Amino acid sequence: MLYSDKVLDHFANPRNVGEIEDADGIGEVGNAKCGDIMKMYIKVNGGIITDVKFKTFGCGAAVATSSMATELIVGKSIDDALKLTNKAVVEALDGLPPSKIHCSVLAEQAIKSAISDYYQKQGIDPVPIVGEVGDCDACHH
Amino acid sequence: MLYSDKVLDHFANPRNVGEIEDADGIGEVGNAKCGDIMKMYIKVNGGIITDVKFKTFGCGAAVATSSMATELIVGKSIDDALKLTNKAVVEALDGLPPSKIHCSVLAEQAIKSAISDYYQKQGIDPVPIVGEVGDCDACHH
Amino acid sequence: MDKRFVYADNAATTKVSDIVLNAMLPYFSEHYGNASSIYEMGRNAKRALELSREKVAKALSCEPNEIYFTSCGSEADNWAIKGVCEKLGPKGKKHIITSVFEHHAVLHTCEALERQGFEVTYIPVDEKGIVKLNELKNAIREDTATVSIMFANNEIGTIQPIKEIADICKERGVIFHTDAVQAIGNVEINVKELGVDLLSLSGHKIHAPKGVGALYIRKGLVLPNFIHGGAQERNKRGGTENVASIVGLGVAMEEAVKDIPQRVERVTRLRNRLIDGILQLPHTRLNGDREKRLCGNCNISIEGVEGEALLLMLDMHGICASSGSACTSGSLDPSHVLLALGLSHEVAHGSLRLSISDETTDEDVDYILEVMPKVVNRLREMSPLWEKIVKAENR
Amino acid sequence: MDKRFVYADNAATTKVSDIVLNAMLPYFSEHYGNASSIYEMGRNAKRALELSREKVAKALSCEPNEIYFTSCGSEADNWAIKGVCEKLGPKGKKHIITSVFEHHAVLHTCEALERQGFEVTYIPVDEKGIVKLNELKNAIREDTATVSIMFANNEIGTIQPIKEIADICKERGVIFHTDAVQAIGNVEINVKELGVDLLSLSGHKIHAPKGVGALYIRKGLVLPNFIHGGAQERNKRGGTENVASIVGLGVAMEEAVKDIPQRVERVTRLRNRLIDGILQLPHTRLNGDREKRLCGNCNISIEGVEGEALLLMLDMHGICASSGSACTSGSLDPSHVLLALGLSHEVAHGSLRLSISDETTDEDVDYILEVMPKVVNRLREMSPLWEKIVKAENR
Ligand SMILES: Cc1ncc(COP(=O)(O)O)c(C=O)c1O
Ligand SMILES: Cc1ncc(COP(=O)(O)O)c(C=O)c1O
Repeated sequence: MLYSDKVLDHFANPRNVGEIEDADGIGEVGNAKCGDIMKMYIKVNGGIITDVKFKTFGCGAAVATSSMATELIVGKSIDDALKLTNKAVVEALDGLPPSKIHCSVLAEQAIKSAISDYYQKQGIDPVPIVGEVGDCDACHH
Repeated sequence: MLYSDKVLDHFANPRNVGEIEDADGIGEVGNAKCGDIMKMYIKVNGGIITDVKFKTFGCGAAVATSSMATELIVGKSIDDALKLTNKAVVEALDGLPPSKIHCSVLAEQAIKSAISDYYQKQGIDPVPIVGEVGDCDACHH
Repeated sequence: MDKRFVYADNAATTKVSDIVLNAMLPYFSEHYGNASSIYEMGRNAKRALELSREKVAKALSCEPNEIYFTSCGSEADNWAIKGVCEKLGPKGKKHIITSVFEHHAVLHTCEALERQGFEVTYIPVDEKGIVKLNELKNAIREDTATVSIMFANNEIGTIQPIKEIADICKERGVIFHTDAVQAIGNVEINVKELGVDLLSLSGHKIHAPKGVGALYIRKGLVLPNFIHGGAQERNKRGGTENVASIVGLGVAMEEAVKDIPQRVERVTRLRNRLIDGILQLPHTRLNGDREKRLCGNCNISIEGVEGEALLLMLDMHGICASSGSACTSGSLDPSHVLLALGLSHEVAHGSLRLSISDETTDEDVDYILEVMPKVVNRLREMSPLWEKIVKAENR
Repeated sequence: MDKRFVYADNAATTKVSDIVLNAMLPYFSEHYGNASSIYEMGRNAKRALELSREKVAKALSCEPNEIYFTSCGSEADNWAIKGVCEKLGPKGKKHIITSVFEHHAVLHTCEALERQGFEVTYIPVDEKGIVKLNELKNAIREDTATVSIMFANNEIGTIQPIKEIADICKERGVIFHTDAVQAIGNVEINVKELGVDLLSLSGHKIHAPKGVGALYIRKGLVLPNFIHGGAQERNKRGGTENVASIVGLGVAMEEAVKDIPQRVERVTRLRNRLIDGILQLPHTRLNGDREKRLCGNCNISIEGVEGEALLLMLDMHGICASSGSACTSGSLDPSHVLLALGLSHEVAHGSLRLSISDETTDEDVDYILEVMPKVVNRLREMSPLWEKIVKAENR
């Protein structure tokens, strides 16, 4: 199981770790049984994600994908953030071992979950926009 | 499959190889299928084996047991020669690998066969004295 | 804090020791003869092989012709269990007993046999990681072909009551196999006194190279072959003999059983420092019985932290450790061993195995104990699970 | 005549070459990490392993994920044949085709399967030692699970028409396994062009160490596991990876397929000198086709002489040779390969295999040709069988 240097770097120096006290949206996906939990906080201003923070309980790939995902969406519009696929996260990390692809799915879902929460807090039904945010589809527990 | 130094010595420098032109008894045992043929020539004088020679087609153990057997009976009485067991030959050689024990049986039989032949030439029925000389009992071909 | 290199994963594999490597080296390019060949170079190889067999036999207090060399511990496990089943299955004995926390070489072999119509009972272990003897007794049936219980567990290091198990098996006329891969060199093993029928071992856990092992088969017990082929290993295991590695295994076994009490005492002291030091961290627990345990094994669950992330971070500090067994890395599932102890999935996901050896020093332990709190705290700070644990506590 | 040392038993095993040994050495005591471990030392071992897989794959013109490392050629043979039978047997395919002169790793595996209810057809070979294709064609049935025919024979060195056999098998939808242990490095092998489904190889015949081999499993063909255990080899073969030996195998494969035409030409010339020289002796015959033959193989029957005695005497002159295969030494039976050619027992008992390699020199050949007549004459002088042959001739 070999991680790319990019993954190892994002694991060793994760970007945007932490919480946002007055977050506009908070998403949490995964569960401990599956071995990965990701919690994502976003700050939104005028449709733009101005700040992101995460906390992750999970393997090296989980931490690195969380970190990379936050980097990829900060400063972006919500619409662009919703378009972020797990594939893009994996590519940005120079790949992941096959058994770790599910972590990148989780990162994508964490963003969606945070955006859902943001819409909900705004009183907007997120489902037509974000869709159902599956919880840990990738692993079969 | 490890041979003792004694076996290797008797193989490299076999004693009493050859034929006796005017032998008093000649015995041949074994067959090519089994992989070993021993031919033994004896000279008898006053019930004493005064000379022995052998020819052997066979493995190292076959050559060494033939050689050792001739050494053990030369100068002995026929009765003593008949008492020579394959075990004694094996012991004199400091042992043989298990798969090679049958060679020593063949040497014992070669002596018996030569003595049988001697008695026959003397007009004496060898069977009551020597018994039936089985041909290559040891190997099951 | 200087970065050091500390190898604390000796249960996964060990360094080949100098004495072993030096014994092996001549057999690669000098005495490279085939041990089945008749010429001198072959005979010398054969002699080296048989000397090694004597050494292994001596280390187990059995006879050399009860030792069969294999390519690894896994092959020995496969051979033992499949062998007994192939022999006794046709006689109607189609039941196997093993424990829930065996190595995968045993578990997956049993599962393969299940697919072939055998029935397997998996005996549970108590919360300390010791096989429940009562359950074993109750599980034995008329049609039980074999019981396979490991000597010492590879993850939590717990040592099983092998003599008692062997006695139970003998009383009930059941063939008993034990996987002693982790126990060799840590426990005195006399197969005759213990009364085991089959015992597996592996070289690379005791400073011999990877890719060599042995199976002890009690005299009188005839198993069908597993790897069919040439007349090697007294017609029982085909394949040109791996002379160099077998020579290495012989030397390693000799070394491993030398001074066991002294080594165990020395390593236990270091190991206890390690355990006590790490247990200073809040929300940690030692897995497995503290006393009935391999001297080098420290297996601790650290709540709120995921195992792989912990290992990666330790690695960045030069510390080699593992979580669960090496063979299952790449698997997403938490250790079946820890689950067998009753741990929850999330706790099982956050456990750490440090396995030290006689080469480990006090300085190594100091260093691990220095690094651990930093690494754990760092991971906990970014862990949503830890957040919950702390919140629940402050409530 | 000075006593020299001439190793002429390369078909039994080879010396580990310097380049191979040097590649292996770091993995014993320096980079000794378990290749399944997550830390850097483990990742490096893993990388070395995968690089080796790429080398082996390249040498066979297949993809790395079609290569599975094993502990030897015999294990690869066992896995291939038992694997296919375990897979297809339950589907009613209970027939195996092999040849009469396979290596025992194949023959004894087939016999073991016979005991489990499989039927085996043993295809004969012609007097030149080439499998009879017509007999093969006729033997294939609806319920044939697999055909296993060796690439080149280990005793007489004859090279089989593998492409034709693969074509026949493909046409009839039968899985084709070939034991290429002796062929590697002597013949260009492109598994895709040949169309074989399974191919076994072994390290120690090509200057890698003993105790490592590989099985090529064509992509799309899923075999059940043979050694169950950890997740190694993409879950297909348990056992901690033998990194050092696998690294050695990779380098050896790379070397073996380099410059095959040149090597074959050079070795063939030496080998032909050997054959022609020995055939000068009366009552000798070359066994096996002279052209379709491994470049290093010289197998000659010498009437009136018993093989083992000949070998011992050659050994006393420093020449390492064999009669039949090394694996059956200790057996009293003459070579099944030579009997398959139609040789009588006594002639089969008196045959000699000299197998040279690229390290053999003209001086080595000179020396063998100098020693042979003396040794043969000496043994013939003491042979009652030779006496008979001479007498019959003079009659
Ligand atoms: C043709 C052939 N197949 C299989 C084998 C077995 O290989 P190994 O000794 O690596 O098991 C050998 C040599 O021993 C061989 O020559
Ligand atoms: C308890 C136990 N059994 C079996 C094995 C397998 O041994 P090997 O890797 O030599 O196949 C191991 C280690 O890998 C082990 O710890």
